[in-house]
Amino acid sequence: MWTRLKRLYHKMGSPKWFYEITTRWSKWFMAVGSILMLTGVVWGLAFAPADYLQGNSFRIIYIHVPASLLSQSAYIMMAVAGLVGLVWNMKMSFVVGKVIAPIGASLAILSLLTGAIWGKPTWGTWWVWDARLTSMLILLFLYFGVIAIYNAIENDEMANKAAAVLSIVGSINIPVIKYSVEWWNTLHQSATITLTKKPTMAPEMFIPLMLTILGFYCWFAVWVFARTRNEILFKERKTNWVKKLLQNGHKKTTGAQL
Amino acid sequence: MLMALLKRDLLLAFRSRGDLLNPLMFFMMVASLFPLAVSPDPQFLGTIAAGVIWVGALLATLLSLDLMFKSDYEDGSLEQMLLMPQPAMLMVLVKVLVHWLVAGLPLAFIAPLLGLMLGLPNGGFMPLVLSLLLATPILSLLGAIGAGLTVGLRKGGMLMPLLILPLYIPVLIFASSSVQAGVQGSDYLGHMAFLGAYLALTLVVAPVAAAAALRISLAR
Amino acid sequence: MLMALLKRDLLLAFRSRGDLLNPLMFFMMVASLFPLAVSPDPQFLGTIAAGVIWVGALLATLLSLDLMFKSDYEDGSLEQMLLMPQPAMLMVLVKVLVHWLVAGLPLAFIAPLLGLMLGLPNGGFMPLVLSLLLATPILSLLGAIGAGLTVGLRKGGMLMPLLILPLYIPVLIFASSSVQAGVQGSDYLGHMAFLGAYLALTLVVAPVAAAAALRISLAR
Amino acid sequence: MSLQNLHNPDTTSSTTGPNATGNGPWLSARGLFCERDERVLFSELNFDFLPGDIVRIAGPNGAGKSSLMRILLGLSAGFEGELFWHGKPMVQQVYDFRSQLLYLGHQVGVKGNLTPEENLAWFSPAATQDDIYGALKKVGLSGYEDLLTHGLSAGQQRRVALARLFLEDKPVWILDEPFTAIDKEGVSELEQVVINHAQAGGLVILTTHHDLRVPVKTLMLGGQESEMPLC
Amino acid sequence: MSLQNLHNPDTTSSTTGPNATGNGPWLSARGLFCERDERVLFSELNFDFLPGDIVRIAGPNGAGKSSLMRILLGLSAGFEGELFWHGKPMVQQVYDFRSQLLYLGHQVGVKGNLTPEENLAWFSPAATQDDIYGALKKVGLSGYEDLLTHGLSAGQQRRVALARLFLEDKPVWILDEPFTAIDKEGVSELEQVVINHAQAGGLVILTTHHDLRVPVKTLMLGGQESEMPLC
Amino acid sequence: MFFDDFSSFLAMGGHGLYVWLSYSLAAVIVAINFISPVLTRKKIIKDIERQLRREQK
Ligand code: HEM
Ligand SMILES: Nc1ncnc2c1ncn2[C@@H]1O[C@H](COP(=O)(O)OP(=O)(O)OP(=O)(O)O)[C@@H](O)[C@H]1O
Ligand SMILES: Nc1ncnc2c1ncn2[C@@H]1O[C@H](COP(=O)(O)OP(=O)(O)OP(=O)(O)O)[C@@H](O)[C@H]1O
Ligand SMILES: [Mg+2]
Ligand SMILES: [Mg+2]
Repeated sequence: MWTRLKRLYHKMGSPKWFYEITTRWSKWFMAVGSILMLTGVVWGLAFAPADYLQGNSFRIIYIHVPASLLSQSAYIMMAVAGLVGLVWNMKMSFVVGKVIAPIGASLAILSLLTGAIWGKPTWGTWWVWDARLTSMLILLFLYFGVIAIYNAIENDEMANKAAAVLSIVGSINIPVIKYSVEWWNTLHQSATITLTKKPTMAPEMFIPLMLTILGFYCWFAVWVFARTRNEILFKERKTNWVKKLLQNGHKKTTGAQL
Repeated sequence: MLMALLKRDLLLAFRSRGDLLNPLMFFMMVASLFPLAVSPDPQFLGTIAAGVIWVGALLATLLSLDLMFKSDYEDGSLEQMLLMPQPAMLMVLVKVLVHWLVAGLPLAFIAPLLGLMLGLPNGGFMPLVLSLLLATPILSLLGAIGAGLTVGLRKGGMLMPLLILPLYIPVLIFASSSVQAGVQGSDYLGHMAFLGAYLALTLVVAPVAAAAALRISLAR
Repeated sequence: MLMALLKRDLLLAFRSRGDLLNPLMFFMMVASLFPLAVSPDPQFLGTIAAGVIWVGALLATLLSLDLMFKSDYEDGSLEQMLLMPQPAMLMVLVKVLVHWLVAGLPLAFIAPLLGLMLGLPNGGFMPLVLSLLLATPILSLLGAIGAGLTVGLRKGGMLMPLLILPLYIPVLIFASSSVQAGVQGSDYLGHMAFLGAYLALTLVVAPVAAAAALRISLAR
Repeated sequence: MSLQNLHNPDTTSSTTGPNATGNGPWLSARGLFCERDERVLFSELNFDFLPGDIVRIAGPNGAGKSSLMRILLGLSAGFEGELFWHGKPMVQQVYDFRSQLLYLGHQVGVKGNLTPEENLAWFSPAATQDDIYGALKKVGLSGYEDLLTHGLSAGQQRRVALARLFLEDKPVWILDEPFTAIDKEGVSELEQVVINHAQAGGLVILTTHHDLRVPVKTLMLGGQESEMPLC
Repeated sequence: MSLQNLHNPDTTSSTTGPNATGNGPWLSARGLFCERDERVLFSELNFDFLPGDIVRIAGPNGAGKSSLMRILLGLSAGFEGELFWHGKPMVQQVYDFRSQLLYLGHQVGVKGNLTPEENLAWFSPAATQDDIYGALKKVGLSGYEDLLTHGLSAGQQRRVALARLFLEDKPVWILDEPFTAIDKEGVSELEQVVINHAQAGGLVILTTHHDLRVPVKTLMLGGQESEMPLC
Repeated sequence: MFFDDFSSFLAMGGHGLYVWLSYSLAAVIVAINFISPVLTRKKIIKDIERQLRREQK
């Protein structure tokens, strides 16, 4: 058991192994994710019934909620990757953490934008300082901090470690931030409009939501793998396996990489 | 030589891309601290929005002033620039231009977004952007004097705000009240005219003063 | 060795007395910008006083964080400290202590004055001072992480706010609403308890993280 | 610390390490490898530094001298290979090693805003004022004890740091270009100090582009091929 | 510029100045006096530097070498006495003087965040890329043209600045410890460059604590008493 | 199908602008996430090949 774990650990530390395995996995995630998204979105847009309060604008939920959930979990994943990297000095783990940052930030932006757009018809305003909204904004700022570290430090190894420290500290603080923002909002209670309470949703609205959430997670995996493989290629460009890989037909791999 | 300097400084700014965005980020963060610290009520926020945004812009510019001469001082480039066979004033102008492009101008573009988030009433957006466009160059120009005076100090970081905030105050007053005039639907042309005049004045005075400040700072 | 370090750092702080006063001055300036930018009406100011004072305290601390490691990094002292035969964490704790004494603690003493100037209602003074006493150490501790991460960077100045302002937000929320609770005459013990707990958390996490950050920054 | 070590956790380092008895080498390295920007600075570097050694790390600009020193000090993690202190892996011994170490780098850690006396007082908290004045006198700074250091000339500022050599009783000296900005007379005095330290059983590791009038072991770094390992 | 001049506005400087015809001295000083912290660094210093001269400003640490250089450059105002450029008071001639000047100080003005090529491009906007590559080659930095400079070693960073000597066509060189951090081979090459420049009719003023294998005039600064004015 | 015809599908009961704006923003961000690694990859491969060619010379 222990030795098997150890072997797995060594494998995971190896860029070549990671490259090859994710090349295979990517295809599956891509296929499954696309099917889920397609069904979820078509169902949600065209077949699900309108909400009796919000009308058709509720269809934004199929983008908004997956993006929100995913951007939050992505931050945790980034921090865990950083922790693993720091503790066991595993370079692949740092790489994964590094590529998650921009993806997570893009999803946070998507959540904020779709939320703001949704807010206009429902609340009559683009933005309120509601607890959820505020903590999402702070999450985005946390992402920006991590990305800024990568931009500011040229030395790769140093940047990885520094960003790992920051994202770990940030993730320790996420519950504190979330709690304080929620608490603050209930205390002040001057924002007259609050995020709709989780509606006891009809299954024909709920199932497509589940589908798009799962679909987004699958695509997320594809994105992370693709960026990670790029980093590996660049880092290992001097090694023989990369040279060989490129020589026997990189054209094929470029085309089929997603 | 001045073109080369301009090119070099822009190159440096783009090379450290993070620095380009940081004043902006800071601006956004300061603006979003207020709802958290004061009250999230949109009605209420709307009344302080103009002031908050302008204070944020002031502080963001202030913090980015360090970039203007510091690193050139530390590695000896500034010495070299003062030894160029041209009036140091021109060199200062180039530096100010780059600082404005990098730290001032972007504020004018992002400000409407903050206006939205803080519930700024509709009439305020136009004067907000206009006042930022007119007044951020003033901030950079006056800032150059402060940056020049403090550049040689080992720990000048905190001194700068003290030196130049007082000079910034007219800008703050006229700019934020122009926005309030806009919100109330009244005319804000007078405010803009004042800002324009102040800009012209600083454009004449600041480069000379900043160049003198630099010479003093370097002749320890 | 730690005592010697403490003594040295305090000596340095007092030697450049200006630096001692600068965060304070900045604090006062931010607070006095608001009446200018928003409205001089004392009634109105009273409602935003708590928030404004706390935002000012936050920004003043933020700006003074640069002092924590920067000059030691530049002249090589930091290297020497990391080569001391003790865990670097202890050294960080000393640095944080000095920073708090110099830049945090004075804020708590001057804040009532600002409260007066901004027309803070009577009930707010007690929680204002208490929250500052409890929360400024948190700001210094979390700040040490940011300062450690950015110390090696040529232009880290603007990066720091980006890194740590988000972490400061819980402090801001609880502290400023404790003051508001005090103004409304309600109980603010819960807020203080929260701040105490957060202080305990950061006291455990921050020195380790900051020490790690410093090692990383130095291992170019 | 290095990847290589972690991947082969079962090669216990004590078997490959230098002998661990009392009289063995102080500082040893096995299989050091370092590259920067894809240029190998050194590889398969092995050495044992003994008490009484004066070791000069030599090589042209950019050869990797400062990099090697930072690796020895544990300030840089960008390397592979193993370091030993008194025969035991360095990782387990950092604090012991550091308690015996005096390092002066390109930047010497002298604060402009403190006087020479105050600077030295924090470096060696145990020293009395007399000790400090004595040490400052030896580096030719009597009369400057309580002027702020940033008013001193380039060479005088470095002399403040060099006064630590007289003040602290550390067996291992690691000095990166200690002669920078020092005048001729100063350099020859300093050479004598280094010799005395080695003769008293200390270990000195230094770099310099000056000609040394001191018998030394030389560790030549010169690009990929020309290592002359020394052990 | 100096206090003394201001107090006696009627001593017209052209009467006391060195001869102002074409073949006279380039850079001259009359009655230079400088004190720091109440210690007189030099007083009544007179000199005339001619084209073709290599002048070494010598003296132990803290003698005032860098201070004198900054005074010549017009970067420091804390002195008395008069400076002349081609026989005319320096104050009237600063831009002319500066357009003929290349100065390298303790800090060389090389930006870590630019590549060596970009650094040189702004120092000498007129130079083509070929010129720059050529100059970098001469200082042994071929292959490093487009790495960021802060990744280079101490000596390599200074070499970037030294490349300016090959790139810019300035008759007056003022070099404060140009050999700092440069390896032996580099130093002897640099000495040759200095000689060539002087033989081609340039003026070189430098300080260094190295032994120079170059024929020089020496301007000795050594505390209050031991000036050996040179003119 | 919830909607009667295509135009009412587009109109979304008056909320068409909001819904379609959201979905197109989502499409843009998803597309960026898919395309940008492909572009990076192409660039990296080109760089490596250039380097290999340089080494072979
Ligand atoms: C910029 C504005 C908005 C932001 C940043 C935002 C953020 C979020 C976040 C972070 C979540 C996930 C919460 C969780 O389960 O952890 C979420 C869920 C949700 N949001 Fe939004 N939201 C915004 C606007 C809106 C608007 C205007 C509506 C509709 C009126 C809305 C409806 C929902 C719903 C129904 C959910 C799922 C309910 C749940 O899982 O609890 N959101 N939003
Ligand atoms: N900024 C200053 N303030 C006060 N005194 C100064 C200042 N700079 C230099 N000095 C004094 O002037 C003297 C000469 O300094 P200078 O830097 O000119 O010496 P130097 O000859 O260049 O020495 P080195 O060989 O060490 O570079 C020093 O002893 C110092 O005490
Ligand atoms: N932070 C860094 N990032 C990338 N490369 C570096 C870094 N520091 C040093 N290097 C590279 O390592 C090489 C060796 O540098 P190092 O400072 O060890 O040289 P050195 O032998 O001390 O030279 P010098 O005699 O000039 O001090 C340099 O050529 C440089 O390219
Ligand atoms: Mg070196
Ligand atoms: Mg000098």
